[in-house]
Amino acid sequence: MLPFLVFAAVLVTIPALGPSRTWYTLLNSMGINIVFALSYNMLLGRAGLLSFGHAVYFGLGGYLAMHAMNWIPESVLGVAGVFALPVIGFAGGALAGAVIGWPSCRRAGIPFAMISLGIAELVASAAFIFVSVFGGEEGISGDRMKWFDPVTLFGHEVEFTMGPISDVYWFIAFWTFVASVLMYAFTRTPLGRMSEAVRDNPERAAFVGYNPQQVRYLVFIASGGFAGVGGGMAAVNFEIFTPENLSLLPSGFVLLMAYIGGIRYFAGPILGAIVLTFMQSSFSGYSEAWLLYLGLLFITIVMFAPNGLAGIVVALVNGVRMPGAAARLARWSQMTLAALIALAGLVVVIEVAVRWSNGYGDTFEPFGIALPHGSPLTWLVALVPIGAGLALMRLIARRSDA
Amino acid sequence: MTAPALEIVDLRKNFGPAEIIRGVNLSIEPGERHAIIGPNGAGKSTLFNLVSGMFKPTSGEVRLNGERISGLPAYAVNRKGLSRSFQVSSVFTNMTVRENVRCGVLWSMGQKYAFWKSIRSSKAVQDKTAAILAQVGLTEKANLPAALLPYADQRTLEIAITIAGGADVIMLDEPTAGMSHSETERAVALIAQATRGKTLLIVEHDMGVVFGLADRISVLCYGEIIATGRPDEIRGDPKVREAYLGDEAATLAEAAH
Amino acid sequence: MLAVRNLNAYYGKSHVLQGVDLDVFPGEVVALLGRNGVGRSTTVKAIMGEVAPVGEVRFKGELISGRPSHEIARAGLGYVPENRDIFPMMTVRQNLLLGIKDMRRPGRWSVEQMLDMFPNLRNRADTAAGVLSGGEKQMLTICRTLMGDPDLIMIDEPTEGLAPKIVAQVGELIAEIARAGVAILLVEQKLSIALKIAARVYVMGHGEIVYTGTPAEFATRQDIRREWLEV
Amino acid sequence: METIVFSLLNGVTYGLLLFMLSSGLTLIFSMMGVLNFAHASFYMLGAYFAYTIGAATGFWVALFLAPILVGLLGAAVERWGLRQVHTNGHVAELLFTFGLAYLVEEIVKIVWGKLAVPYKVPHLLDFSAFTLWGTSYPAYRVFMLAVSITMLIALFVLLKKTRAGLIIQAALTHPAMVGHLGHNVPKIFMTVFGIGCGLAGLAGVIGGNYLVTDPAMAYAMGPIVFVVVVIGGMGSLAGAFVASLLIGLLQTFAVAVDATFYDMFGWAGLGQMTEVGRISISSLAPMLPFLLLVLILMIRPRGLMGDREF
Amino acid sequence: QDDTFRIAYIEGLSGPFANVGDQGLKHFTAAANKINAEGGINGAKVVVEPFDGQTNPRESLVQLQRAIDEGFQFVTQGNGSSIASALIEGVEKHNKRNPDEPVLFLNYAAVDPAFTNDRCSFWHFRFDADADMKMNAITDWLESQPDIKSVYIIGQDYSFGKAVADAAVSQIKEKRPDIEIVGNELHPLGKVKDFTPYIQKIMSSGADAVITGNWGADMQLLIKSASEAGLEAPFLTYYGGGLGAVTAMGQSAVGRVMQVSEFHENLDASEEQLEAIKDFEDEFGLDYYYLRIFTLMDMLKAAAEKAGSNEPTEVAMALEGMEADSPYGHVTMRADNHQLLQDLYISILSDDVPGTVEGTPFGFKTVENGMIDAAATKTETTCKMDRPN
Ligand SMILES: Nc1ncnc2c1ncn2[C@@H]1O[C@H](COP(=O)(O)OP(=O)(O)OP(=O)(O)O)[C@@H](O)[C@H]1O
Ligand SMILES: Nc1ncnc2c1ncn2[C@@H]1O[C@H](COP(=O)(O)OP(=O)(O)OP(=O)(O)O)[C@@H](O)[C@H]1O
Ligand SMILES: CC(C)C[C@H](N)C(=O)O
Ligand SMILES: [Mg+2]
Ligand SMILES: [Mg+2]
Repeated sequence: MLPFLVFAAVLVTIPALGPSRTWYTLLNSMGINIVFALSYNMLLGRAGLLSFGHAVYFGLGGYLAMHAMNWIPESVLGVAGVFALPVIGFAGGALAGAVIGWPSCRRAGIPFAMISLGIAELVASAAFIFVSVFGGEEGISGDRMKWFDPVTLFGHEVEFTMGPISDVYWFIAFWTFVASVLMYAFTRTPLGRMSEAVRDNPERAAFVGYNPQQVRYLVFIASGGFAGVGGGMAAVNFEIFTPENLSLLPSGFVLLMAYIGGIRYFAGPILGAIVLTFMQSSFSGYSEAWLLYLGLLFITIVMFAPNGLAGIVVALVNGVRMPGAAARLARWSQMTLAALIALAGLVVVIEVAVRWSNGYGDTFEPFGIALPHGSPLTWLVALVPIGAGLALMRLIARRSDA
Repeated sequence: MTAPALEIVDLRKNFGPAEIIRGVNLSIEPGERHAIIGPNGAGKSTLFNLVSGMFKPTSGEVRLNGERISGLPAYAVNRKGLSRSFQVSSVFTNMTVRENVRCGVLWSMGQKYAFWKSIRSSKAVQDKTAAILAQVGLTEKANLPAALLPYADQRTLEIAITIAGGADVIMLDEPTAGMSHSETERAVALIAQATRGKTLLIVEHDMGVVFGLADRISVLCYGEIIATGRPDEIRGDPKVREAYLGDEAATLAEAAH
Repeated sequence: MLAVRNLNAYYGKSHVLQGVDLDVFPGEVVALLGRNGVGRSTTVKAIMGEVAPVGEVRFKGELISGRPSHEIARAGLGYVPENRDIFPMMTVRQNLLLGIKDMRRPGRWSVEQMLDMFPNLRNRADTAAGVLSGGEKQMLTICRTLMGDPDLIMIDEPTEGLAPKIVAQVGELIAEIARAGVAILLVEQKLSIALKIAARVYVMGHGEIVYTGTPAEFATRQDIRREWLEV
Repeated sequence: METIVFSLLNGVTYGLLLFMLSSGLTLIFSMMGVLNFAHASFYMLGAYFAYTIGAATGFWVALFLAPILVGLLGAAVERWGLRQVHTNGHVAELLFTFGLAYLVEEIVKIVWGKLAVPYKVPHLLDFSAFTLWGTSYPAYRVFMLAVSITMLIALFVLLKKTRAGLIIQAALTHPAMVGHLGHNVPKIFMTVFGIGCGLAGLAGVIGGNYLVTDPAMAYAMGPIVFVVVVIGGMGSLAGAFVASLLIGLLQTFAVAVDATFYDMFGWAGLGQMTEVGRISISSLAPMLPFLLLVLILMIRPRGLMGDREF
Repeated sequence: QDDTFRIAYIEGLSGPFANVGDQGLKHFTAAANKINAEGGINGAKVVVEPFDGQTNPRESLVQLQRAIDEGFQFVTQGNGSSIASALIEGVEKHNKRNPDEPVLFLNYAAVDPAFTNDRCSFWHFRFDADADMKMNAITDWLESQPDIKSVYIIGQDYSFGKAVADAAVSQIKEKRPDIEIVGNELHPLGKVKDFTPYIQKIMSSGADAVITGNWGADMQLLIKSASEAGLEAPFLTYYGGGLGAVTAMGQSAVGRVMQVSEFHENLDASEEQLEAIKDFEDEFGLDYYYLRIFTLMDMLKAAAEKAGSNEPTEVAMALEGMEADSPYGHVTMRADNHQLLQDLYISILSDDVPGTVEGTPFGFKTVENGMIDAAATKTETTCKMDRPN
């Protein structure tokens, strides 16, 4: 309970800090991605189903909400209607889950993953064909602002039109919170628990009276529904949905979010969604090579921290709590330092190379030091730290082994 | 007369051309403890799989309390009150011991696929789980992940999950395999106590266990039951000695005296 | 031939082996006895490198601890694990073939010989090994390791879960292996078998060797039996 | 008639390219259980390497050198990357290659730029093999045909005639045990992965100039390769071959058909100007492979010629 | 911030159309450099910042939002009418909700005619001739080609491709009713890897000419397959001259591929302009292609300086009806629908011209009667615009 109270408190205090519009935009995307990633983890982390097509449910839920948004009349009630759109999204996602899950949940493991991949591509390309429903390349767009002027409610003037981004923040915060709580609660229900049992040992689950396929199917529907909530939130936030939103790319992205965050922990996907959304929207502004960095981060996590960021956090906390913390922390910080040195060198290489390759003729100038690609100094600045950092890491690792 | 708790009628199973179960007939009365012994590969586990719904029989029928269950999927058989354990421990490895047992309890307590209520909200479930844990002596280890349990405890947990659902026909496949003498003794005591008033069908290679526990014994050999009877009858049966017991019959006979 | 000195092993933090010393001489059958969970399997695993060994393991004079397990196997050390790791998707015959390390140098045992020895296996030679019964699997693993023509074979609990009659058969197989000049390190619970074929027994307790002696001597040591073996 | 003949020819050509790509993936997928998402990235690298090497030495040297280089790179990836994640299971491996795909694409962009490079069909093969009904069939496609069939045979021999295949499959589920039997599992894995990637590289060398060599080529080819492998059946090279041709033909023929849904189902009351009625068969071409994938997985989960389910 | 004039360049900078986005960005950078060298706009330094919209309407809207959040008030885009459509709507909504910080959208290539007709917006200006105008040029030329008796239309399946096809069908019907349209095909955008089957269809249809609006990879691949299969019919294109198509076509396309554009490298020009082209090509290692981007930037500067303000509304007001001289002629921004009128040229790929492209020995040259005067490109508009008062 406590973590959720903290979560709620954080959500409520954020606007008080007077975030800039950039921050609001970022936070809104984060909220959507949190819901999306959590819903994905109902499948991957809990039920052990690796899906490459989760965006289908996000997208279909979103499309339904989008259409609903366009039907809602323009009035004060329209604003309330827009606010409630994620419910429609849920219905859409769950319905899609119920239809698609029927054939795909009969099997788990790789066949399930492959079916999901096929269905994602299928739905995405079908979406391009049915223009009246999905809008073709252009997609379907709408207007969330259903009322222009402030209205008086109980004697107070309320200025909540869903137009400005700060209004949308409240909408997103509300639904993020509600959906997270519900999804958490889901893990505590008989069905939620049995989904984990089915992941671990479907055969055994059958011999305690549960039909594994049925369990998977129901979880699949629920997960689709929550993905649809995310879709509904996205419909309101972005005011557009395109067939691309159903495709493999966003499906892959949600996989990255959940996995980088850590699928073994409930909060993992939340963490992953926050970090990746941040990278996606802010980082891409700083460096053109952000996808390269994302790839590197991801590979590093897969190789060295399979429990994701949440796993790292938990290990850190445990590390502090357990005896011998001082020595362990010292070693960790040495490691981190060495890794940072190597990373710095790597960043120089990447940034210099990106600029060189782009051919706009600009040079990488960290802290005002110009590092043109032609100068040997540049490569010295880049390669020495990489070598030194790696050597140091090796040294530290070896010393702690002994 | 009431119907037998479990009745197997001319059950057959082929895997491709290989006929593994060749017409087994068996009738087990309510409350009976029945053991199945037989050489390796005789088809004991296969028979278990057929009865419990993991495989579909090629022909023949299995009846539980007079009701036909052959052909039903495993979960349906379980819901009708038949529960089994596995020869190789088959528990939910990433869950704690308590959760493992709770999973065994859930369906029988009517929780079904509920997703609108917390698993903790039902006091009955909590109590039943605690009771089972206490019964098998795993209360202290209740919060350990099952994967970290020592082997013998995993076997115990296997039994615990099997009896948790409160089924009245319990089938155990080599429950004491790999246990030491003292652990075996404890396990036998546990089985005896946990299945009191229930019907038990057990496969074992440990003759001490079999002769200590069973009311009746059937000997399965190459997919056929070659003998059924009280322990002393089986011990004396020359066919059984030839097919299965070998020298051990002599040892057993000695021990019995 | 096999010399283990001060062998230690850990699972995470738990110190499971605490300085095991043991020797197997060429052609000798040695039994490693002990209660459940004292670390017998771990000893064998540490020798094979499946569990990281700390200490010294020499085979034919060469230091093998720390080497990858395929190299250890190629040095002539065979291992039959307790969990019967057969390859379930492959046929019995393919399983046996996989035991051969080098097709150009066939060993003392051939596939046909193995199948002759166990008619059960011959019947199922071309079915997937995954569906074998527990006992059949056990035989298959032993045979498979023999195909690699080891000079020393370590067998972990070969009779577990076997019907009494087959237990006897396996006992005979082991004896036959021994007769062929292969040294054996046998991890067993069933004293009857172990004492019948072993030339020497080690008793293990809590990660250490607590007793060594010949079966005959051992038979007289009721104290050891009671304290460390519960019999 | 001419449409049929040419659709056949073109379908076969495209199918063979698909086969070249997917044979390596089949190898890796069936032997190591790794769903190599970066497979198409190695294909891309093959094309780029061939472009760069070819510029210096000519196409024929590149034809040999580029796949070898890609193969070595693949082996290195296995040695220092995949091997580390292997213990964490297949999902981790798959995710590793997933990340790798990102990485390769970005690195290619930096090294070769974001635009397509002018990687061309070698002069020697740049003529028309024959002309039918005024349409010419490029000699290069005949060459592609020859290479892929050679590849099929070579692979088949490699797999069926060596024990390596067996060992690898065993190592897939029980790596420790295979090690205990005296087989050097890591080395075998590395080799397999290297060969698989090398094959993808070869496909790149050959396909890069048949299609276009640009940083997007990997993403464009990625999913379809999985379709081939799954439809063909796990571990079945012959299956991959059949599936490649099937998909190649299916897509080409679909495009060639001029009918719309109305033409086909008009008798059932489908209106000509309704949205469904106006859908043309050719517009369905891109989704056909995936439709097939889903159907196959549902009806015959082991694929066309697979000997086992996943 | 007051001393910079910031323009957000929202294009696909990754993915299948990244190359096109990259080229545009280089042109904008060059144009900005040029203006900055001359003192900027109203003294403010021009900064063009790239935002990767991934050639996807939604992602582009996300980038638009980001740009707006970062204080950008000028946005430019062109690659894809589907995206422009989303941006127009996004900008409209934003300006309605935030009348104090309006945003202006400068479109340099998205040529769906709707944007300057039914869907026109005060906040949108287009610097490229729309699909109808370009088709007019093509069909006018067709009128002088009695040998062409049948055409095949092939395009990308989205609003622009459909607009091209519609324009072709209606205009041909009007100007050359005798021409038979033997095929009218749309293929998925950016997904086809091998166009051979489509080419096959074209060949068996026996068309005398092919009309296509394809661009990016879709253009390269289409043309490449055509030359491999030995398709002899001429290609009447919108984008045959740029974006990598020539590299893909090679010798076989000479004398067959035509394009309609406001620029090609063999137009007559002043020494100064030729010098500028050379400088650009040396600096960026890229062909000078988007004359209209330079026009856009020059007009933007002129408008801002005329308005004496860098505020979007005032710049927009000043842009309306503005006339200017590009290095190749006189251009006018229509006030009624915000469509730029500029001279258009129909040119054909040739191997004996001084100006070559993409490092090949080929270049375009204007065909006979291939020049269409700016005024002649003007079309009727249905635009009814809401102007801020
Ligand atoms: N799915 C299957 N396909 C083919 N043969 C099978 C299958 N399952 C079991 N068998 C075969 O049926 C026979 C009986 O196997 P089962 O596991 O029932 O033996 P068991 O009596 O339990 O032996 P153990 O005591 O060794 O466990 C074995 O020979 C086995 O190989
Ligand atoms: N993977 C593991 N992780 C943690 N602890 C383990 C692991 N494997 C074994 N252990 C523990 O190490 C101890 C020794 O185990 P080992 O398997 O060597 O015993 P054993 O003597 O062979 O017993 P058994 O008769 O059960 O085979 C046991 O207490 C066991 O619980
Ligand atoms: C970049 C351009 C070729 C875009 C195209 N003209 C369109 O309107 O979509
Ligand atoms: Mg059995
Ligand atoms: Mg053991």
